[in-house]
Amino acid sequence: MTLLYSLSGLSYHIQSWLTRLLGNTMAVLVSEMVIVGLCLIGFLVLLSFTLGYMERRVAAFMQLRLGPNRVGPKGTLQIIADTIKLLFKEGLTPTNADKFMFNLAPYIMIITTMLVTAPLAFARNFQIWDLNIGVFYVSAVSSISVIGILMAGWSSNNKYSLLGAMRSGAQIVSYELSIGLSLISIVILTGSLRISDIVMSQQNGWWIFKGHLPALIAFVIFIVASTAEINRAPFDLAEAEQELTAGFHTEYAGMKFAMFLLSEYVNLFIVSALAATLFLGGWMPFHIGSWSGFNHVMDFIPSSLWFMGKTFFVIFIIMWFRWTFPRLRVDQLLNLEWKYLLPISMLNVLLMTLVALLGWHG
Amino acid sequence: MSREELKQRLSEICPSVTFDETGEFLMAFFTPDVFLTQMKELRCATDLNFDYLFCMTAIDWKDNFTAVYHLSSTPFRHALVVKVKLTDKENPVLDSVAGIWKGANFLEREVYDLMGIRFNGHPDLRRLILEDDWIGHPLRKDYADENMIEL
Amino acid sequence: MFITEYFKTIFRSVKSLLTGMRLTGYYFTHPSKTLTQEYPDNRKELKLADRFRGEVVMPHTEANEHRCTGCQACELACPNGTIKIITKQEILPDGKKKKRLDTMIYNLSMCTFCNLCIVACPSDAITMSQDFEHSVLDRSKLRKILNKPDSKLMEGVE
Amino acid sequence: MLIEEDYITEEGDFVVNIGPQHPATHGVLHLKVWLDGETIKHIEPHIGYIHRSIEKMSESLSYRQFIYVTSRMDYLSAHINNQACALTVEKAMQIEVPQRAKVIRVLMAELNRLTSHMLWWGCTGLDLGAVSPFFFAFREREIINELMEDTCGARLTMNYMVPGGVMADLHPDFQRKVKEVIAQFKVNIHEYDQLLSDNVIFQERVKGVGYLSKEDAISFGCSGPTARGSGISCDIRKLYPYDGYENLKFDEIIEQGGDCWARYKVRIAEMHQSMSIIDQLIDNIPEGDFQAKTKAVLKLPKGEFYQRVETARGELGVFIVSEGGTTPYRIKYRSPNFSNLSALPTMAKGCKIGDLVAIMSTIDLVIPDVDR
Repeated sequence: MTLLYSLSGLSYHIQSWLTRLLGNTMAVLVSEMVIVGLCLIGFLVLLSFTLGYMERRVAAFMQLRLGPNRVGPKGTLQIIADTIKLLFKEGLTPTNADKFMFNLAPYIMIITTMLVTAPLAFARNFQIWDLNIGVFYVSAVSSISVIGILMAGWSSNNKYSLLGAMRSGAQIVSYELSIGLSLISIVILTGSLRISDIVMSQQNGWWIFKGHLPALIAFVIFIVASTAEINRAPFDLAEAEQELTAGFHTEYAGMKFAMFLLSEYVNLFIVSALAATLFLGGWMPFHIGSWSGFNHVMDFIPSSLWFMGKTFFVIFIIMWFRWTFPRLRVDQLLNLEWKYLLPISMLNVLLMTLVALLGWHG
Repeated sequence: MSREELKQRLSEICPSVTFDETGEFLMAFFTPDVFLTQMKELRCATDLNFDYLFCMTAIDWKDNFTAVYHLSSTPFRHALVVKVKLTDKENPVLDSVAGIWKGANFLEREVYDLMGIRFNGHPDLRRLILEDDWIGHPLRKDYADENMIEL
Repeated sequence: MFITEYFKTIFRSVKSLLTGMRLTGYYFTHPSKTLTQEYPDNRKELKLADRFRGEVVMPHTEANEHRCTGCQACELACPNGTIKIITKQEILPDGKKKKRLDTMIYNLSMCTFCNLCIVACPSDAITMSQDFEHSVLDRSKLRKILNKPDSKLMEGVE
Repeated sequence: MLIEEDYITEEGDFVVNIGPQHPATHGVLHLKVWLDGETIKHIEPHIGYIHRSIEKMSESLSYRQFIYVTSRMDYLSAHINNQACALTVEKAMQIEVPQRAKVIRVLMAELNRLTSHMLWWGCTGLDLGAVSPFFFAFREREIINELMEDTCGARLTMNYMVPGGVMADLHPDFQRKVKEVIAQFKVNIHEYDQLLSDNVIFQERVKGVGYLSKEDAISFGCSGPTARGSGISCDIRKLYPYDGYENLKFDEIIEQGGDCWARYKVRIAEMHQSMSIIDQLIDNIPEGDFQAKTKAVLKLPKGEFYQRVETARGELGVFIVSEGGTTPYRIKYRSPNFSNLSALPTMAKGCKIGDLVAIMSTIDLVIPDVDR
């Protein structure tokens, strides 16, 4: 069933049109890459605008406030105004900073986050690169972002930045483990690292329902650990405003700061999309057993909406964390990982293996 | 300890002490030379136990500086005001009590900063509130500054 | 036992975290509990307390009369030299010379709104107004002359 | 763990300047912090960035005028500061304050203490990284501030106390509004517990952090909730009652822990005590004058006068030396935060940077009060 508004159909049409127009395989490939790149950048910028607006409104409603409501209808253009402000600000570089490293760091951050978006399945048959080690690729590439943070912290020649970067290094390296283990527990069930396979395996039920208790535990651990991985409150020790003023990006201003901000929001989207893909069925609609009528209605909702809806649900939960909890201290942060999350997720992987071996995941 | 008992006890510690009973608290005038040992006695004697230095300041009189120590005792709840007159207006010096009450560290630095009384034996006698290169001590009555405005 | 204690800790912690999230979630789903006052929009409805100390004003009647005798009590009472009163000699119809108010200069930039001048005034010539929007583009505009031009002392006020 | 020798500072140490502009110092406090990794070896507070020489200024102000300046010291408990000054003048001149004025003063002081503790609670959450408590704290605080505006004419620096009573009578709506806000706060204070006190992350952050022993607290001259968290009985309202506190039923809150959690609990319990005091008084405001008859120009007799009150942060002492004239010869304000701040290096030794923020917020520093 190909619906008119399905994204896969659209991409197929564009490809066949390009092939007719150019003929040459190489030319088609290059022009497709350019189109995809531009669309992706546009999408991510639009996404971070949305998330920025959403974060402000969510925060405001949780804090008995209204949030931005002056610029544009319901304050939607506020974030654009802020972006314009950041664009026109002078991109200061401190005198004693390592200039090359200092200017390189935001690009590393943004490039790694953009790379991670490649294997995400945005809709049915709509993926930039469906490589066979998708999950592994995501966890491998996303760890590069810590290099950007360390680089920013070290090259700024600022003690706050250095402390923030060191904290962030310790934090990301440790929480990578729990993320990896909770990803593995789903991979055990699917038997494939390919994202499209993982989504397809959830056709008759999402893993969070089919995987019994271990999948639920893995989901919770994934959410907690990925909140830490992307340096968001309550794990935002790397920026920790009240302690380190702004942590690793204390010295950044203007567009370079905006890049850190952009990569933060894109990271938020990526981990939520991953959680939605692995546990909540990606673009798969919500089906209940043999209720065929209900299932048909659900099928009529386009797959991209399903994916976005699930992703934004997870994003909302992570925002909810941020606006409720106080921040952990650096040693408590590591305690939480090494004493609680890691042992539990190890045990959980064992349980999951048992579930897979016994074939309970149907 | 009642006021009479306090007076008697203080006379034992310091025979040269004089009293002034006009105020709310009993005021005892000590002399600067043996001041430190007497203050130690006030703090350490088990029946006096003045462990709480709640206010310390200095007054710039015409002919002297008077350091004022408000002491009280948390177990016994009696209070005492110790005063020391420093007749040297040019270069007033007094022994530091920062070793007896830890809070005196900051209080003495403040008094040094604003009144210009030097405290012997203070661990870290620097200006506390004003900049290190400030000239003069503002709370002195003869302090003048070109920025002062007369209302 | 260690293991039970371990899991109890986890349970308790998660429960306490969920309690907090329930509270913020409750307010998220009840936008009517928002407390924000949208200030420049609600300027019309905005009603300040009648004792609010905005700035010192001198009420004038329709006949351009005020109650200030120029006694300088407010000038003396003011702790920061905000008020300056300049007096003039006026010759009354019966030939007596009388001290009268010439200008009352009020420097808003120095005022701390302590209300001491109002309390000190023996003839209730000055009051505090409820106007609180004081920002101006030039500092010199904060220096105000309170008595209107050609205003007179009200009859019967001494 | 660091051993005692590690605390010795030397050349080449990692020194971080926290402040004078920093989100967590509640003003312009400058802390020079020697670090070993994240662990604090030594702290040196540098103060004076907003020293306005209130003591010197007061020497040239009359006894009616000098009261308003003290609102600018501890601006969160401005009423109580003003009350201390008024009480000193009354004590020196032996002015008999009418009963109604006393009750109004206590009411205002307790409302002021409530607002101060509310703001403290919000700031504690904010300092520890939870932003939402700040806005929850402002909900009732805003209503009380409006109530102050009704009666006193200003929200923060009220200048409502005058020697001999209060400046104006209560607003006709005052009683009703106070009852409403107290009833509302009694319900909403449970949200404070849900949001912060019971939160496991918050408890982990404050329990066992910033320990101040009883001996140290006394020796440093700490007062208020900071000292009461270390087990010292130092509530001036109980020990040296003023303005009719002796007739009221309330408990002095003392916790033995000495850590941030103990100080936190003291403040939360004090909010309940303040509410109970307000409950006792709000229906029993006696009729009568709100101000005693005083001369236009006040002249204090020659002598030295000391009056202490319990502000939201501790013991505020006003020490006036009078030569018999219309202005004080010397004024010394014994401010609670000054002594409490001097204990900060001891409390924070061996803690992490994150703990330093927690300690500063539970001492409830107000920097203008330190600098004066």
